[in-house]
Amino acid sequence: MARYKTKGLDCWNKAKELRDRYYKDYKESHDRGGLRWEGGAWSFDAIPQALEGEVHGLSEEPYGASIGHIPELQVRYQEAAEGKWGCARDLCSYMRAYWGSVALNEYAFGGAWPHADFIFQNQICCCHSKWLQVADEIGGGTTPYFCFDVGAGPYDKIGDRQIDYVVGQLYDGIEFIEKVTNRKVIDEKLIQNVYNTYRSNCYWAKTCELNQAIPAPLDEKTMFSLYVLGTLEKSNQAIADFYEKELYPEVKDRVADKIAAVADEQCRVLGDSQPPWGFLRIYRYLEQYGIVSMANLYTFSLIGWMMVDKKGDIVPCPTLEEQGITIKDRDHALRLLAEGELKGKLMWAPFYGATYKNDLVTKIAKQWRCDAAIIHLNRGCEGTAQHQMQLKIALQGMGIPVMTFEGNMADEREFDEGRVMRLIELFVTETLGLKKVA
Amino acid sequence: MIEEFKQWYDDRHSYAKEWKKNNSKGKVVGYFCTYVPEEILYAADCLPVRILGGHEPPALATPHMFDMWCPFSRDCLSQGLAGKYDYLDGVIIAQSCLHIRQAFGAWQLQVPTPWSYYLCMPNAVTTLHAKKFLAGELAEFKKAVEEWVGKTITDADLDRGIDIMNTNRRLMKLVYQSRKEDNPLITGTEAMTMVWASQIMDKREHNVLVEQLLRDLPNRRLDRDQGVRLMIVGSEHDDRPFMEMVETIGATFVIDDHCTGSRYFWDEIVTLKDRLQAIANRYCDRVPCPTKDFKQGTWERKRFPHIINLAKEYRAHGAVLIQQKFCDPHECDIPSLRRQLEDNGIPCYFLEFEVTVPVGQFRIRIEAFIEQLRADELFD
Amino acid sequence: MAEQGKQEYWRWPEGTWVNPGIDWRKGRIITAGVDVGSVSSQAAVLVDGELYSFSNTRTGSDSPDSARKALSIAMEKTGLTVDHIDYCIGTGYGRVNVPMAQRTLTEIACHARGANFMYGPEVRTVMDMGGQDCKAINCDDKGKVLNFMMNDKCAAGTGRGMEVFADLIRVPVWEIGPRSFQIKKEPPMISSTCVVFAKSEVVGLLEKGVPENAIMAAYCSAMAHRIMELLNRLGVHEKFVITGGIAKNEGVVKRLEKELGIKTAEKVWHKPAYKAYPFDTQITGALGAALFAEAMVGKGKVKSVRKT
Amino acid sequence: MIVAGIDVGGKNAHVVILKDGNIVAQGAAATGIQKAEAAERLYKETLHKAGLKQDNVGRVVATGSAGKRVAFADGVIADAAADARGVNRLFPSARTVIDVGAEEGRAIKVSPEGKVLDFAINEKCAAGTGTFVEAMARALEITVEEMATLSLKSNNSIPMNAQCAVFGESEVVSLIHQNVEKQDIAKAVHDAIAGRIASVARIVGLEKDVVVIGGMARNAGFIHSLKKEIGMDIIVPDDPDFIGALGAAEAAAAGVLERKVEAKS
Repeated sequence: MARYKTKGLDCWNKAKELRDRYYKDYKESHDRGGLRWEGGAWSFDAIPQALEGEVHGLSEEPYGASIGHIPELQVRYQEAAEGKWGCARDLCSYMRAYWGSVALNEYAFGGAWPHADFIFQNQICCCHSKWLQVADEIGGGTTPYFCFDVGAGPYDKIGDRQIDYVVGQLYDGIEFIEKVTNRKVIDEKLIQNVYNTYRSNCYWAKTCELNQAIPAPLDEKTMFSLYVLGTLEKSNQAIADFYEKELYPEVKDRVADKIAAVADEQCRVLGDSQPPWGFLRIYRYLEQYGIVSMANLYTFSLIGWMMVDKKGDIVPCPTLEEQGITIKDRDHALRLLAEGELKGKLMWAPFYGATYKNDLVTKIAKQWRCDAAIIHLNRGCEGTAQHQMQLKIALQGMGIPVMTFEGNMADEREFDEGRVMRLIELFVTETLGLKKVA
Repeated sequence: MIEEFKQWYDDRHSYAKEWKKNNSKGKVVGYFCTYVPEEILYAADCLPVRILGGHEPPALATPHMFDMWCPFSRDCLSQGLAGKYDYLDGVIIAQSCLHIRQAFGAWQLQVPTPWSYYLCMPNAVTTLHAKKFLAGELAEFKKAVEEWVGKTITDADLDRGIDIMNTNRRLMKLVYQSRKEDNPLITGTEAMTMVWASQIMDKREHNVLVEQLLRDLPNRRLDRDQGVRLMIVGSEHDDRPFMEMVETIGATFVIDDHCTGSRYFWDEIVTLKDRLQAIANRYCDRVPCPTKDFKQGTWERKRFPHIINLAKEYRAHGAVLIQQKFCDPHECDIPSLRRQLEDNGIPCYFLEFEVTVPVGQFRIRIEAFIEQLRADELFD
Repeated sequence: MAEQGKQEYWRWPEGTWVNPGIDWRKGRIITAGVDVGSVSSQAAVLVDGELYSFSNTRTGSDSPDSARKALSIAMEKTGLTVDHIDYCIGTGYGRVNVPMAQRTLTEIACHARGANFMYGPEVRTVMDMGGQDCKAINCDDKGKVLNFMMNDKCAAGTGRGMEVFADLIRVPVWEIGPRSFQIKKEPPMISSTCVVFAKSEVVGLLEKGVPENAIMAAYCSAMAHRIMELLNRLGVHEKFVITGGIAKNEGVVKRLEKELGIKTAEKVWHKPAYKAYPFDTQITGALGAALFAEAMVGKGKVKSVRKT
Repeated sequence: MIVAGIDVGGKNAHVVILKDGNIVAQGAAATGIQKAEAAERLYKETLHKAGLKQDNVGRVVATGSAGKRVAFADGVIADAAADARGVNRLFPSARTVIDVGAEEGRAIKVSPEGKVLDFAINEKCAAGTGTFVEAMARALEITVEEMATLSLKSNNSIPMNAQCAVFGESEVVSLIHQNVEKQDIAKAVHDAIAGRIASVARIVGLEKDVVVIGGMARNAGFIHSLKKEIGMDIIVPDDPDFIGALGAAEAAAAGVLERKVEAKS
């Protein structure tokens, strides 16, 4: 007899539909006289999406991750990047998949590679700027490239100087995309996009906060498919509505009715970094022992805007509406956009030191009431793998059992499933002393 | 002079300890990246020393940085964990690659050091915004240093710091330029040893030595044939056994682009009334590290034309492209750089470095590359 | 482990050959090339630029001995001695320890030159599968190296990998090729890139009762795939030839051809007169060295060291 | 009561029979390919030696990388768990267990009760395993045993890049060609592996007492290098490669049956 009720999410199909439409729209945009641009999950999509007329973006990380889900494509694309282009095999696995896709002139969602009209890229880790720099070079080197830097400091050091730095670049960016597209950035659109960006980020954060409940209403495996929309186009009305009006209320009800993601929840696990996408079955295995992986700095704040309140707790950032802020003009919009991202994206903090990662993740472990941690030493992404070994030490210091396994978010050639399963089995049965539930 | 460089580079720790004895008020600061503005540290009467690896398997680092991280960064951390840098009063990093940033983060937690500082060096260095932002960062850094050493840094101090650094840059560049000649009077190993030494020595002392070297150079006799003129390009590199090996099998390194080589000192500061802005401009305008090498408008890098010019000015027959294993920023650039060099008639050979170099494996590769470059001698 | 007595499945058989059509005493220039590899050593002797004899033997832990051994086998019962040789070039891993050599060249240069002589001037890409590493070489119609690449990441694609495998499944290395085709359908390739982990993967398959031939097929295609990756980085052009031990393993070669969509050149001597001579892909390096020696002496670039 | 523990690893199988907590018989054999069969043969032989029959045995617990294949076992426990129990029986004071087998090097942090608190294994690369040493021994054309004794004679240390077993070989080969003494090369190999293993051990934290088990523990040259590398004393049990089987037997005695054996696929 299971401990709790469980059921799938009602809004699941809606999420899937929005995602499918996104990739389709990008491909077809030109046929409809629309524009196409490439960027990243952290590009300020609110800006290019404010250009007049129809505009569609392609977000690099989620595209790479989608390929990671399809081993056949993944290996072929990455080998093309390594062989045809000659890049190293240990580079970001999303990036290699993306480059291979360009090199083979293949779009993972069908047809030839849809070239973009311009690139609107962000630099945060030490190579992000290179992603589309190289992709474009492979593709012929004709796409206008713009990259802005958001490496201006950790969330608790953000003041006017940091915001000025980013906003200054955003003005250049607007001038740049207007020049290369011959279209204007419409302020009404921009302002609406900023409201939406806040709604997407804040409501995802609120949804994550709900996972503090026991039983956890969501497991990571499900969350992965939900945050993705925000990595595609957080400034999009439909997507912001999805987070505010569909997902958040539904998860709230799940908490009220004690509907669990894993019916036999008896052990709450903290994760770190992206999972090996081709091997999500690991989570299914854990579920047999009543283990639910339900908290992860990455999963929360890849798009969720959170802050550390006076008590030192991690809480969701409020939307502009909640703060009673009305955007006055373009400048106001850009400043709010930069401020929200620089102060709210806590997962950037580890880039500035191990103490940040330890501080934030141990807070999460406490507030989300985690019993154990399973850290994926992710060879595929230096960014999210920052300070993972320090984190292990810190968590063990609080008495939380930790296991680590090496893998790669999107390169199955670097994931030895047999070995990893042996490790997990040992951890679950010996260190955690858990037995299979019915 | 070369001997002194070599000796002090090898014995860098005793050098720093010695310096502390003779400069009771001065502090020794370890820096993790060449974007750290040493000018300000010299202005505060500190001795900046670059933290380098020991070329030993970084066994101590594994619990803190797992195997996918760059061996150089792991080696640096390992040296710290082993207590080799126990004399440091402080450590500082300027925002650069994630690998060295992680080594720094682990260092802050695991290696007891009284003072540490993270300088938020911006990435969009080609923009005016970055120069303005960095000037602000430097002002904060200056303040932090003042509080730490307990002395205000005056403009005169800054001018002194700037002068020490600029002199060092100018002198080392002169030594490098002498290598444009046939049968250079100084080998690549020697030239780079000079740079390595400058990163761990008091520049004032180093300057005296380099001046002496410049006086001695003309009368120097190296009884060796230069063989093939090679360029060496890549990430951090202070692997003398490798350099020596290559220069004993029929080649001479005539120029390099490394942050332990020319990239470190190539650009001087153009003085301004606003000293901090002048320093900020220099670090934004310098030959960039790949982590900061992107231009608005196009995919093209700023560093590549510079490298190709060096290759031409120094008449390199070929280029050895090296990279610390797992060094993502360079891995992103190398395929492109290789194409551009080869399009300019400069054949390349690529090697991946770790803390210890498998000389046997590398020797055959370089020998074969040299044979390739002088193939004509074998065939006609 | 060097378990004495136990059959060693991983060694290629040794061999030697002397050209019955040539009397070295009538020769003007006699040159030799000695290739001391990590696993096997070869020697080739030329008389006035024509192949006189060659040997193919195993390398011992003492390379000067291996070099002497290889050359003496090549000269066995011919009356020819080191003192008769005008010039000798050493190549291969142990090239610096070839006592009778006047100079050394890398196996990269020698394989390109040797392949050019064996297969003809149309050769553009040479893939040398050595024991410890594989080298992909692009060359011109003279056999001059234009550029080359060597594996550095992982050794799974090397001859050594195949030898470890042969030892593991207790099948002589020369039987693996043919047997890898005696299968119903092509199995998925061994995924692990590490020789030792590939080993545990193979054990797993054997335990599952997967037939040996299928496992050989899986291993051969894995190796073919690794080589393909290296060749793609360099760029492969016809005429394409494979030298070294693995060239003898059609299980790998045929699968590689399939992956590349390029055929490897037939193993026949370019010189019609050589038709009857044995064609041993392992002597390419030694032969190339001997050819360089011959050219140097012939053009008077070096002095003959002949003693008698 | 009589219980048995069977450890079936990458190369060898080991059996330990306990009677009321005392070891009454033990045996080892190379498994070759057909591990399950080999293990059963060994099990029967060992019982026979001790004058026992299969139905005298109350419970059988298997472990090791192929432990699941032991069809006649009543249960299976993870190898690190077996290591921990086995060591805990012999040395309750042990806090760090280092097990270096043919294809894996692992480190375990054990509680005073013999529970696995933390563990780490050598990832990706096989450097730091028995197989690596064997490969190097072959390159040197000596046996592993000879290599062990030889390396103890050397006082020179040559840094070796123990990354890949095959490249390790080529490094050895080029050392040979540089006419480096065999004993120095042997030491270099052991130092390299000791370095790899030590860094694995440091992940779980080196706490005394440190016990080293597994086939490599018999290699005095390796143990010497490891002692130097970690700067701590090392305990090596008499039969270091039987500890896994012993631990399994202990588990059997304690009635631990975590997982049913999977039918041989």
